[in-house]
Amino acid sequence: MAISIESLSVSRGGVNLLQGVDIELENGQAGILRGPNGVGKTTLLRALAGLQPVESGTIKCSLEDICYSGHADGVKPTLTVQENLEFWANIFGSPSISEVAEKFMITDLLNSKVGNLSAGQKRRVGLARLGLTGRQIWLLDEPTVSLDETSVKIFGNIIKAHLLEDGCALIATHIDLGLENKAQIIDLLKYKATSGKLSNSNEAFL
Amino acid sequence: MSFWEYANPVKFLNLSGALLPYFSIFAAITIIAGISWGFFFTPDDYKQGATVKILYVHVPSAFVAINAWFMMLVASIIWLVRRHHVSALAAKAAAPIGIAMTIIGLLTGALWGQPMWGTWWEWDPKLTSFLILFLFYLGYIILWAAVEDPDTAADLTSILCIVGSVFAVLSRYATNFWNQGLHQDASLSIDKEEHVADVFYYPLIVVMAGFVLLFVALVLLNTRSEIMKRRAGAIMARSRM
Amino acid sequence: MIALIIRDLRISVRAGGGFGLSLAFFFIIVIFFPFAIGPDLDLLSKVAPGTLWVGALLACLLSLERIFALDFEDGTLDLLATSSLPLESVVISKALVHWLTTGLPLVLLTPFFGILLGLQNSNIIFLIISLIFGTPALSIIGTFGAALTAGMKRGGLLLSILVLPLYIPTLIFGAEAARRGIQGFETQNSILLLLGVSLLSWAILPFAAASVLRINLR
Amino acid sequence: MPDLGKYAFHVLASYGATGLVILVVIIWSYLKHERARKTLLSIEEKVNEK
Repeated sequence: MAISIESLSVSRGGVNLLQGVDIELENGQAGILRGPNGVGKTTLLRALAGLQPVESGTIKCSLEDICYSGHADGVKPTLTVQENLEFWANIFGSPSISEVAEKFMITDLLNSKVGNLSAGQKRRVGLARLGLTGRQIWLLDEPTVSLDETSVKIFGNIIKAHLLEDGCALIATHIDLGLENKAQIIDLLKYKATSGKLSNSNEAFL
Repeated sequence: MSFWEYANPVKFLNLSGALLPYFSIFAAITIIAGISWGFFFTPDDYKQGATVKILYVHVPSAFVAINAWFMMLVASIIWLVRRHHVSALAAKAAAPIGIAMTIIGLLTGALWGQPMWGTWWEWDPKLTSFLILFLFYLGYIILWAAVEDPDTAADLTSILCIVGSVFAVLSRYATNFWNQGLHQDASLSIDKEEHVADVFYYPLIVVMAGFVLLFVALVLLNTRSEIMKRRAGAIMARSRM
Repeated sequence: MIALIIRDLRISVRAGGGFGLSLAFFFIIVIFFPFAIGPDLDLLSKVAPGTLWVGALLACLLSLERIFALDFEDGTLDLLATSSLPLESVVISKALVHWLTTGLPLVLLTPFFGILLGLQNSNIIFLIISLIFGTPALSIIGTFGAALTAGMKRGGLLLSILVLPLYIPTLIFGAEAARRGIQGFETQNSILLLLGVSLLSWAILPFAAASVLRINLR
Repeated sequence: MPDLGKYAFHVLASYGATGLVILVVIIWSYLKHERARKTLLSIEEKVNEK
């Protein structure tokens, strides 16, 4: 089991958003988080990444296998693509940039400054970091924002390849990435916390 | 029954509501008694004349100013370790009182210094460290006000309080080193009460006890306000959903 | 960790990186003092250690906000926090880069500024020594302050109010060491105490700053 | 009233300043407490009505 979440409850802004979340993902499987804005997709992903404390429940998956990618890309506009990727490669101790650049179709961008790239190209550079980490479990928060149709398709293929290599991904997205039977759709609406439930910290005052 | 039971905000509200009148009354009685004793029934100092009477407001306020910070430090650590909301809010509640006592200490220090040293302000290590203490209180209070989420604010201010304590102690030694007590005068010294003659000492102790009671009463009052604000916020958040 | 240091150094020397800004600020402060006090070199040389120390401190303060603000905005801090690099190391790297881009150049330029304020060559050495030992403390304390205010809008002024009281021991011991040296007294005690403050700051503040960052990230 | 001699101003000003600051803190705390109490009561009432 790559990820196993049991009756997890998370809060944001003093209000309980999700409760009783049960998610199980095998290696080679992807989970697609669905649900309207504000249901708690980002909060859930951040909690899994260990950036945010959970209220209750258990998460079984090692933090060392997790690679989180949020709304922001974490790339520096004044550095070149190569320099940005080199930095993340060094942090995660993985050597080969060129291979990853090939996969994410940014080889010909390597020497340009990130500040001169379009939003979509920038996003691709940000996502290329995923390949550099060499980690098993990808937690992706709206990865396809500002990607065009072809880029989405490419990205879908990258995720497929990752799943074939026994990787695992939990993705918050509204777009069909073409993962077909490998994807497990998780509708977060059914875990929406009952109305009137506050965070533990607020409940203490009632 | 454990002491920590009163870390529950609602229980604390009930308990503090019952205790507050007693603390307030005892504080008032003790302070009035001590001040009257000191002001009317003690002789003038042979060296300092009538100014020695400033002792009865200067020393207790300075004592509370320092120990309020110490109480905040303890409360901050309890919050970080045990996550009791009352503890964090008590630390928040104590800060304005601490800064008020620091201001009193500085004002009375200047008023005492003028006739004794011939100047309103002297960069004496003790007065200087009170000025520094004032800055630490200021930073702490402003940080509380600047952070929106109450738990985040409590966490950040608690860590600032701990780090600040280390640097406040360092500053204390630094000021000592920097201006090696040109005006060390035993009766001016806060931590050397034993040098104060008994006739001044006993009323002083009474006033100090009164100031401590006053501090406790005010902390209880302010903590109650903070808890009620949080409770109101929680109820609002619940009804809005 | 080295990768982070190299990247930050690179960013700081690129266009818009802010390298040199605090140096320029330091320079302006130093030449403004004679304008305010008068051109009497004797008087200036008396206030020179204090002026240079306060100038260095303010120049340091000016560049603190940048330490975490940019990385916080573009998500780099989130990604670093979920990487295998502990946040404590991130803090140490950031403080080191801040010192390399602010503290060290200040120290190197001090001889020049000392001459402007009428210090004798033999006296400038005391200033340099005190700044070498003192500026690392300014950087790590400032990094802690920057971590406290990371993610806050309009955090700049708040940062100054939080950090300046923490700078007091460093300033007192540092300026004291320089002043004593110039007046020909023994400086050993104040230098050792200054070094002590620096070491203590570097020993405890990375942990405090990292936990504060974690709180601000959630 | 004891004779304070030439120090009358300093002594009385000290007591006055202390009293003033403490009074301000007490009044401020009390008003804050009353405000918090009233807001809480009105909110509790509103919620109970629903």
